[in-house]
Amino acid sequence: MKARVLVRLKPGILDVQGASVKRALAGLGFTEVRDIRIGKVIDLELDGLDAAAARQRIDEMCARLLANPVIEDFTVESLPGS
Amino acid sequence: MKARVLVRLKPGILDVQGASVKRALAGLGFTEVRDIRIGKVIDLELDGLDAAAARQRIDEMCARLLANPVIEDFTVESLPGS
Amino acid sequence: MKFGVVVFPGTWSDCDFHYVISEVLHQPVSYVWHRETNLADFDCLVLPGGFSYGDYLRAGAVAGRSPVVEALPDFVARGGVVLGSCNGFQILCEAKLLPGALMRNECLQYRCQSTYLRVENAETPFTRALRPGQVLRMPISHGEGKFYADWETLRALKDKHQIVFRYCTEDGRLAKEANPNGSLDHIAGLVNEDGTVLGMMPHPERAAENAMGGTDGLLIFHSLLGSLVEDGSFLKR
Amino acid sequence: MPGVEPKVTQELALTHGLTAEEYDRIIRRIGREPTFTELGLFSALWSEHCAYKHSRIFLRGLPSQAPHVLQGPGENAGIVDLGGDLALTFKIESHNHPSFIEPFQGAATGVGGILRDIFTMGARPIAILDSLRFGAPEDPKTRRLIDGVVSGISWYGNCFGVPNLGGEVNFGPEYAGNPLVNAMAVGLVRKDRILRARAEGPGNPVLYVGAKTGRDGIHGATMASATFDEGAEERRPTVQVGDPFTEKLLLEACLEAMQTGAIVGIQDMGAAGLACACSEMPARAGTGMEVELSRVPQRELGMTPYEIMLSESQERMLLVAARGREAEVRRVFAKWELDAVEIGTVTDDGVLRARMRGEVVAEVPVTALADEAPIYERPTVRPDWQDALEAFDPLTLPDAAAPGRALLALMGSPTIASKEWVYRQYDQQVGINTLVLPGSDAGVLRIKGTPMAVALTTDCNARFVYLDPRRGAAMAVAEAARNLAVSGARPLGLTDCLNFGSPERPEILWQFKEAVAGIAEACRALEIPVVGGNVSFYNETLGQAILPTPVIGMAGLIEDAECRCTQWFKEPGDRVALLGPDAVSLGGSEYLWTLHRTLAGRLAPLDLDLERTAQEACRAAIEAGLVRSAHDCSEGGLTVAVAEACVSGPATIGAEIGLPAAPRPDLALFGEGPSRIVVSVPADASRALEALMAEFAIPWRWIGVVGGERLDVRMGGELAVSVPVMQIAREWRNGFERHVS
Ligand SMILES: Nc1ncnc2c1ncn2[C@@H]1O[C@H](COP(=O)(O)OP(=O)(O)O)[C@@H](O)[C@H]1O
Ligand SMILES: [Mg+2]
Repeated sequence: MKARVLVRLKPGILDVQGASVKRALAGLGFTEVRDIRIGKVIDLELDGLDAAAARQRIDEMCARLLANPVIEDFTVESLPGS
Repeated sequence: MKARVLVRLKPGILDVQGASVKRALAGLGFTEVRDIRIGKVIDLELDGLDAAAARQRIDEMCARLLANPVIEDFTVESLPGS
Repeated sequence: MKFGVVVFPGTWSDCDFHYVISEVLHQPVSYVWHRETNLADFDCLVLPGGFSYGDYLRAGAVAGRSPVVEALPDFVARGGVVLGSCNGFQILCEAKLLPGALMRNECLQYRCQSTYLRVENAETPFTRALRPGQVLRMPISHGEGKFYADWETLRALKDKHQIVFRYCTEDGRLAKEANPNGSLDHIAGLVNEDGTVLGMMPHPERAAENAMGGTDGLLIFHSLLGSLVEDGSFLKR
Repeated sequence: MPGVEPKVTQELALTHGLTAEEYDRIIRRIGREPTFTELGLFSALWSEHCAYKHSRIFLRGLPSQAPHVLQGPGENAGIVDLGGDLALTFKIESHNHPSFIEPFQGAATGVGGILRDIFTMGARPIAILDSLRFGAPEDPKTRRLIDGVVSGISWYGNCFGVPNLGGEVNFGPEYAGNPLVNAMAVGLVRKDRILRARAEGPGNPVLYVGAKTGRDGIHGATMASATFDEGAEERRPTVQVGDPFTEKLLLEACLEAMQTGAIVGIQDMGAAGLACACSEMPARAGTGMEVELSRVPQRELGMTPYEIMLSESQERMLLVAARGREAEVRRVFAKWELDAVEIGTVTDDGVLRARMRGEVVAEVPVTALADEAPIYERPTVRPDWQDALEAFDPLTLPDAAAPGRALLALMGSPTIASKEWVYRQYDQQVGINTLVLPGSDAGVLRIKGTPMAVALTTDCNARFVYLDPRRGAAMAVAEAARNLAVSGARPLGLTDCLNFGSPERPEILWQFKEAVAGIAEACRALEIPVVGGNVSFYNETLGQAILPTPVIGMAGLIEDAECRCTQWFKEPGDRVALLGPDAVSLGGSEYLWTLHRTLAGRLAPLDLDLERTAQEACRAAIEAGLVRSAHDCSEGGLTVAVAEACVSGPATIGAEIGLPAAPRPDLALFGEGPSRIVVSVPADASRALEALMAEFAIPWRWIGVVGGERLDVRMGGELAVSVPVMQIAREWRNGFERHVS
């Protein structure tokens, strides 16, 4: 079972990484970028769980370790073929 | 136009951070995690380009700045509703 | 020999290099703003340490595409030499002026500590005053200094003697515990094929006075200056 | 816009942390109900954090004057004269609450904030120090906190490019629900370039510079003035995020702009952001200020005047420029790619008038906000727990059966063990001025272009302060001064960070009052002015207050940088002497804690005259070139001090120590007391040292000799401790990491 977790800063929280990359892209001529936010993608492979059970475990992992609930949100996507 | 870029370490390159998170998860009882790899998700919003043109520009951004081809691969996903 | 110390937004060892070159070595030196593309005045450019543009994406990534860095290939082709230390090394790799990449330290923490370096190639303009196998002491200060290159690149680096410094123990042995960041093959510094561009993670400018705990870093500058004074050959190569 | 703002009622004022009386007082002062934005202003400026409501009355007792003090408390940071055209500015500040909520960002923004305090004075930051307190190290929660806090400090300081010269890390169960993160910053400034946070000159433009404003940290100041309870979770979204890169640009841009001479006054926007800067700057200058909030650069859409005023977004400054010279300032900021926007003007009517697209949303006398917060003299009561603490006699416990093993346990205890795990994550050398890195009693920085160096330290043994707030706090001052003295420095001034529980509890306020009195006594006796500081109250969770922790940050001058000293033994054959008195106690000692998990007892006496003379004697010996090492005895007492001198240098080296027989060996070996210093002296300098000590007439004696591969301590001829130094070194080097990771 494979899944993908996306961890992103909550809306409103300053994304210093995104802001600096936006500026850098503009400097390279990519002025069409209106907004850019950078987060983490966490690719997980789990042993022998069905999709629903895995989903629940992953939510727990996010809540306990993978995301920082003070400043981050997360979304979980199960991957096709898993 | 919105798009999502995923930047990940190339397969075969040791992901130290992923390994350390895997260990930490195991310590918390999440022993079912067989593998974990951590990369970046870059959410982009572009001004006034059609999907194909945007796609091309994003590929360029990745090649020029967003990913380092020595160690990273990238994939671009356009988002629904964009 | 006229030195230029490049200043990017977020650079911090620019002042330290400037101080060492002017106050310790008494050589002419000036700062070079990151937008500058006319480098005709200089013989040696220093890319200093720091966090250019915050290093928020990857260390050196943004600076690696800046105007001054894009002017470097020409500068080198005309006979200039480039010394990149710490962030400077990261920038040179990002700009493809040196092969490979610098990744997060294996310990996943920043490290500021003293290290020992073994001289692997004493034939470059930067190491002429040194002996092969000589051990130098120099501090490091970085979070992303683990050198990585794929297998073919590493083999080429070895074949062409591009590896200049390796982390080692005080008595010159290569050992895991002497490698502060998990660098591939203990690599601490390397040059381009021509030997005119040096990238190294350690800070020679922090090892340039006895009061700072040692002067091994000066040897790199003495190599540069000595080779110029003697015959200037590497500049005409 | 004001139309959609909530109606202000007493109830609403209460949820803003104001009391009913305070709310009435506001109405009386301005003659009407405040608008919502005005309520926000008052709640921030009248918060404990900004107004020092409960502490001010006590702080008046601190001596802050001396001929070399160029700026005492009241500005962003204090300034002392270094001689010539140079001055040193420094300040310590707490970021306890934010760091508990989000350790990484909380600690990082703590460093960012204190750095801004330094460069607003016109100074270039040259060092930071960090003083940390955590709960039990074995608790996984503590480990996560330490990791987050240390990496936050590391990230911000390293990226900004300022070396870390030292600090402290201590542990106690009392800090489990309320860790302490205090950061001190030090800067160097030319005397003729000092700037102050004053909005002088009606008609002068007011410029906003730096990062854009978002909804970060709204009500941080009020939060720092509340205890944690179950509601703490809900206050979470107020955490700010740091951007050290922008701060670095802000530093360079500010210093460059200041050089043009076009800047009249400047203040950073930290706690309570624009609200604070727009009222304190004119209040100090006797002027007023008018600002148009829609001009404030904003990161988010639809921000209200209230939010703009109270935002605690980082990396921003408010500055007043000389009319007609705005363009020069703007040019500099443009070069560094930073916003510099004129948002208002200095006025002469003493009023802060804030408009949103022309419409007035707040109109309040600046003095009402900045100077007229109520000052409370709340009741203080000596806590009933003091008697029991003092009554406990550690000597009723059995003596240490195996002092050697006790020594190893102490050397590996998280409080004493090497803090290299922490400071190797900090850049310690950027700027190439660091003559003594973290790892000795004080960090030492040279001042380029002069023969001088400055020594820096932070100290506080909170156990002592808990057992006897007055003497314990005086001892913290004495220890900081001693750490400078053993490094060869003469104290120039101190900055304090007074971390306590809730001042609304008479017992806590008693601790506070006593501690401040103790600091004042010590400062007077040692002639050290207090040039700035910070009070952090409400450090409690669910009624459990932290140990009273008045952290002392101190800076000292070494006139000739060559005359500096480090704590470790250097040469076999050197003789070892103990300067200072014999009087020690196991009360509050690390020994009592590590071996018996007990915190109680009485402290050793503190004789401030003797303290002063012992420090002078030590400094004189260093200046005369008689000593090769000098180390202050603190936690763990004499034996630990000697053991540290054996293992903390580049090479480990043993020692043979001989002490008189003692009825309680553990007391003599591990008892703690002030004014004690271990020095090592080349054999051929022993006569000269003897003569010098006779001149100062302090108690002292030879206690042994450096050398060998063991640390042997004999008492009355009997071998009490005999341990291979390598084993001591191992315990000491690995102790911290073993506990925290
Ligand atoms: N948080 C920290 N950051 C930087 N340096 C630290 C920190 N904690 C301790 N140190 C350094 O470790 C050494 C030992 O600290 P400590 O035992 O508190 O010393 P002392 O008892 O002399 O005050 C000192 O040099 C101190 O500055
Ligand atoms: Mg000490």
